[in-house]
Amino acid sequence: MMQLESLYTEIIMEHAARPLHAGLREPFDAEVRHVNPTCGDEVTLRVTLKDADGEPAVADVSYDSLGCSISKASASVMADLVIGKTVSEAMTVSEEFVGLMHSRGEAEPDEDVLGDAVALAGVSRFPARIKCALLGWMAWKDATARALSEREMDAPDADREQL
Amino acid sequence: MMQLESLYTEIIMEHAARPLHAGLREPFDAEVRHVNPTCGDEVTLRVTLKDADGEPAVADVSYDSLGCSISKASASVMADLVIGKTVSEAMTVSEEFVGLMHSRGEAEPDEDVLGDAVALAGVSRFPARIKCALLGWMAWKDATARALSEREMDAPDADREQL
Amino acid sequence: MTAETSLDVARIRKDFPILDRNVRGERPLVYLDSANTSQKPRQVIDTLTDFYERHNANIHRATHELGEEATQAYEGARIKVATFIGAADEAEVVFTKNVSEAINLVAYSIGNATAGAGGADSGRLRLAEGDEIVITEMEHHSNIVPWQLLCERTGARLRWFGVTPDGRLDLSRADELINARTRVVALAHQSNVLGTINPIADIAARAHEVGALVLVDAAQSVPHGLVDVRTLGADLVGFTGHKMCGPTGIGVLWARRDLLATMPPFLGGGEMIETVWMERSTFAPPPHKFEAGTMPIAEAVGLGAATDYLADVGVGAIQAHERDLLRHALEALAGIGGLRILGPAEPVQRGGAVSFTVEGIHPHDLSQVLDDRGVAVRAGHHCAWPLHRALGVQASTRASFYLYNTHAEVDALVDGIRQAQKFFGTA
Amino acid sequence: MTAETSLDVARIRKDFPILDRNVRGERPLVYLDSANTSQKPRQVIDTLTDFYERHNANIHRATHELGEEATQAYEGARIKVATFIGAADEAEVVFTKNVSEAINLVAYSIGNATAGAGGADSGRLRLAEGDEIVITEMEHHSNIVPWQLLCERTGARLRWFGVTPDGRLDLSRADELINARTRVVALAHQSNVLGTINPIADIAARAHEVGALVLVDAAQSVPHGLVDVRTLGADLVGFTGHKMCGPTGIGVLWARRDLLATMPPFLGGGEMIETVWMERSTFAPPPHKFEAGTMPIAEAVGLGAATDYLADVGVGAIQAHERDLLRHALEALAGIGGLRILGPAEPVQRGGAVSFTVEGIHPHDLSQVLDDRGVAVRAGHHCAWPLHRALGVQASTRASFYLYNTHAEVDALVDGIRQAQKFFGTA
Ligand SMILES: Cc1ncc(COP(=O)(O)O)c(C=O)c1O
Ligand SMILES: Cc1ncc(COP(=O)(O)O)c(C=O)c1O
Repeated sequence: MMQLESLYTEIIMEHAARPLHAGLREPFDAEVRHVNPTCGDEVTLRVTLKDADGEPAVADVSYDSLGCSISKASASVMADLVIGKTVSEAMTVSEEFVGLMHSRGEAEPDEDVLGDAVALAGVSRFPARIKCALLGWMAWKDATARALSEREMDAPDADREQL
Repeated sequence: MMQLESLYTEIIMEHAARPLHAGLREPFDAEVRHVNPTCGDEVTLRVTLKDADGEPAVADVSYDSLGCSISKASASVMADLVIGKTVSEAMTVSEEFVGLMHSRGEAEPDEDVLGDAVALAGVSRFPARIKCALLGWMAWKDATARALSEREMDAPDADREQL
Repeated sequence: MTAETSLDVARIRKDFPILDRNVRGERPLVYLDSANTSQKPRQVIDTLTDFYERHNANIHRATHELGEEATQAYEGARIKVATFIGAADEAEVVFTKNVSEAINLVAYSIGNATAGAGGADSGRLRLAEGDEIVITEMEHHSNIVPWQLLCERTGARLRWFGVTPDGRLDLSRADELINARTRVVALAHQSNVLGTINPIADIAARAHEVGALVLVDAAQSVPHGLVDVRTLGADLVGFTGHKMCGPTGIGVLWARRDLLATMPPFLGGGEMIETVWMERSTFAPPPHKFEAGTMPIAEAVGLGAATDYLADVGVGAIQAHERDLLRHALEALAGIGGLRILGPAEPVQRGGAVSFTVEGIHPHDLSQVLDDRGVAVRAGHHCAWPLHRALGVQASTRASFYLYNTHAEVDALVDGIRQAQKFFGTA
Repeated sequence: MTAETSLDVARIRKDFPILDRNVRGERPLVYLDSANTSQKPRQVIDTLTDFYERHNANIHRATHELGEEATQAYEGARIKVATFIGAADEAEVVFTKNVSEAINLVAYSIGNATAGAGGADSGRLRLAEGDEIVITEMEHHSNIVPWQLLCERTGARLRWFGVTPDGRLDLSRADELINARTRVVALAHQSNVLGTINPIADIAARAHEVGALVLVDAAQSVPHGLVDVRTLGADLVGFTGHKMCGPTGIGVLWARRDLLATMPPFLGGGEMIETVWMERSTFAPPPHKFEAGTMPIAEAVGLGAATDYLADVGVGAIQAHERDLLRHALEALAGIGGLRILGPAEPVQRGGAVSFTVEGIHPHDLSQVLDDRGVAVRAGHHCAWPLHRALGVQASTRASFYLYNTHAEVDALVDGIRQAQKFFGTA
């Protein structure tokens, strides 16, 4: 059972049992629904952005997730990591996590950047499960991109005002 | 060259060089055009039937054939065999010939029935060439069937007259 | 047990090299995923090797000896497959790349007839506004999506049979569903999720009453020797080589010759033609009309070797063995708390695929624990998403049996499930 | 000769088990029919065996170790193929069963867009009354018939480039032929009959000027390492595994990702979906959107082994060797009385397929004599009937060369032709 325990670490089991920031909250800037076509797992996810010294930052991530322990735990870890960060910081974390997932168990994950997400490192040795671990993250990325483009459209266009 | 000479027998080479009954003649009861889709070989063939003691018989077979030695020789042999026979006799010969072609070199062809066509026996050991050898025969069968059905339509319907 | 001894499973297992493998390091492979794809006996693998090492050539085109040999091997395979399913004539067997293509072939041929192809002969296939195509809620996506696409293209309406809570077709509205507007009824012979065997003859009788064509997706029944096309009742039958000990890349569409003759072509290209001009082409008679380009030659030959293999072992013995495994599995699984079997819980009118859910454990997590113990099953919706929705489950775990499986392997599955319950703290 | 030594053909021949065979009893095989289908090196055959004996499972669906291995082998093959043709991204590589299917895929996808599939994204692909599709008279039937069928379904008009007497495309009317109504230009990179290499970049430039898509049938050029999709100029490129040392049953469609994204699906079924409801479905992103059902998995893996093999030998060395063989063949054949070479007589902008007629001897008879001597060539119209009509010949004999052929084999061909002339008394 060595391999199994490297996948289902205690931290994962804990997040899966009691996912952080779960549930769908209002108000929100963007909502998306992503599915995993192989198993039908799905996540509905909302993002609320705020302004942090002129930079967009993550005010809240709320979600409703139907899936396996890996996908649930990953969404929980993700939400906890990105909330409070600027969008650009959070995107960096997200890229780091995607890189970890595709590392085939060879990466040395950086706990300073990834926090609890390092507990998901074992997933990278099970290619069929990578999609589970990425489901929430991809949804967050998609929702954030939408929220950002909404903001851009709403925001007064600085360039144009100068004309 | 043993195999080759069992295929290109002297009789075949002679028929291919000087095909009997070749050319398209008038009048005719039916004309068909058959092609061999692999090589583009084609034969245009006409059949004229006559009445022989109340039975349909082959008055003439004329044809124009574009093809290899085997298909040319086979058409020549066929025309020479069926002309003058009743349609039902000729069909028997034709079935015998088709059987010989599919015999994979194992049949003992009956020269009394097949005449010069026994010289084509070697073709049955070369599956890719069977279509060449059958091209003229299939055209004849098709044309004859058409000629027969025309006759039936033209003929006074005996049954109906009795009513 | 009788069946196990009558089949000599130990000897059969020796024919399948992969069954000697260990997975996840030390674990002997327990392969319970044959409804997904079957393993291949040495006889089939050797046939492929022999073809490529000694007889490889293109077919129907070449006048050389290799070409003759390859053509005879390919057309010989067609005869073997025809015999295996009881076809009257090998010209009724069209090779495709898988059953999905076979079903799409039919749907596109109908679509092409609707667009005017095939002339008067294809009139019967032409769809008109208001025409209906009937499928079922238990279909594999491969027998759903092609019909959705056809309906989208032609304006025909897609309708479907529902399923009962115990996983049978709900036939209560059959006479309304299959009516004068119905042109095609397409359904699975055996559900890949539930194992349910559908009453094809009855449904076909009703469909034929109203003049509809019946297509049967036999992907899960031909591998078990359950199909004789003379008695099945279907007009068109599709199946797939890789689920019946054959190679990947080969499938079959069977249909009566007169029906194939009226169907307009699907894929255009080399070998399906009679004559080609730049302006237009005429087409070969079936089956070649539907076999465009260089076919999966070695794969067809391999499928012929697979039908030889299954016939040599004996489909009766295979069926008895599978029934025995199924009975054992249904009994043993019923003893696990929190386990719900989807579909018929009795081994009656059902084959050897058993899907189930286990309370509190997601199928992906369950299959991961099983995999860790060497037990290979499938987790997810098994390409039957609407069926899962209808049964109110998001996903399931499926174990499926074939001639090479043993009671001990069923027991390993059961042990693994119990272990997973411990691991995830649900039991 | 230089090339022969630089390539070490003797060593290469050892990789191909079939080249040890005798045919017609005693004759060593002289295989000059590689443009029809190539022979397979042991490396490819072994890859297939290894896949079936150790890694066989269905892909993308299974959570077990075999499933992981099979998926990695299949997706790994996609990367290998992408690299071999210089694709920017392996998601641009769609697997099909052969190039005929690849071309039909494009034609049907355009037809489906025309019927309304794909929504606004697919608007660019939609054909309207009066739109034109341009092909050439030197196409293989697989690049003619799919377009005829598409035109029949949509009312678009098929037009074509003619060929000059020396077997090149007649480009004199190019600007009229490719005009504002042109939506697709589909043509061969290298003619399978004439060996002619067509000026794709020039034609593509003209086509792109008027907003047309360019599909290149690269069945005869990819096997010789002649295709880099970054520089070819085409929008879509099809080729086929069995002509490039790969197994039967596998082909490829390459297209830029954004183009694939706008193309509506062709075959519907498992694995090409995102979500399926009974009412409708949504589809996976490319390439999987075009890969319905269980794919030719082992075959794709085998094709990956074939591109590895060709890359290891070195496409530059292969090309040099083939050029050398071609030069030798053209010279030697030119010395035979009554022999007419179809297509370019100089080894310039042409590959190693040489078709010819011999006065007074039908190609079937000629190839039969050659076969009797162990020399395997192709006789007929080589699935290019309109081209033969255009050149005023009914059929021809074709010899085609690949990396494993030798000068001695070319000489055997030449001797065989002379022998045939004696046998039939024409020389
Ligand atoms: C130029 C060309 N296009 C298309 C094809 C068709 O290839 P396939 O039969 O593998 O689909 C061939 C070979 O047969 C060819 O030479
Ligand atoms: C019932 C059923 N239909 C269709 C299919 C599709 O088969 P393939 O993927 O070989 O086309 C499958 C298996 O995947 C199946 O189980």
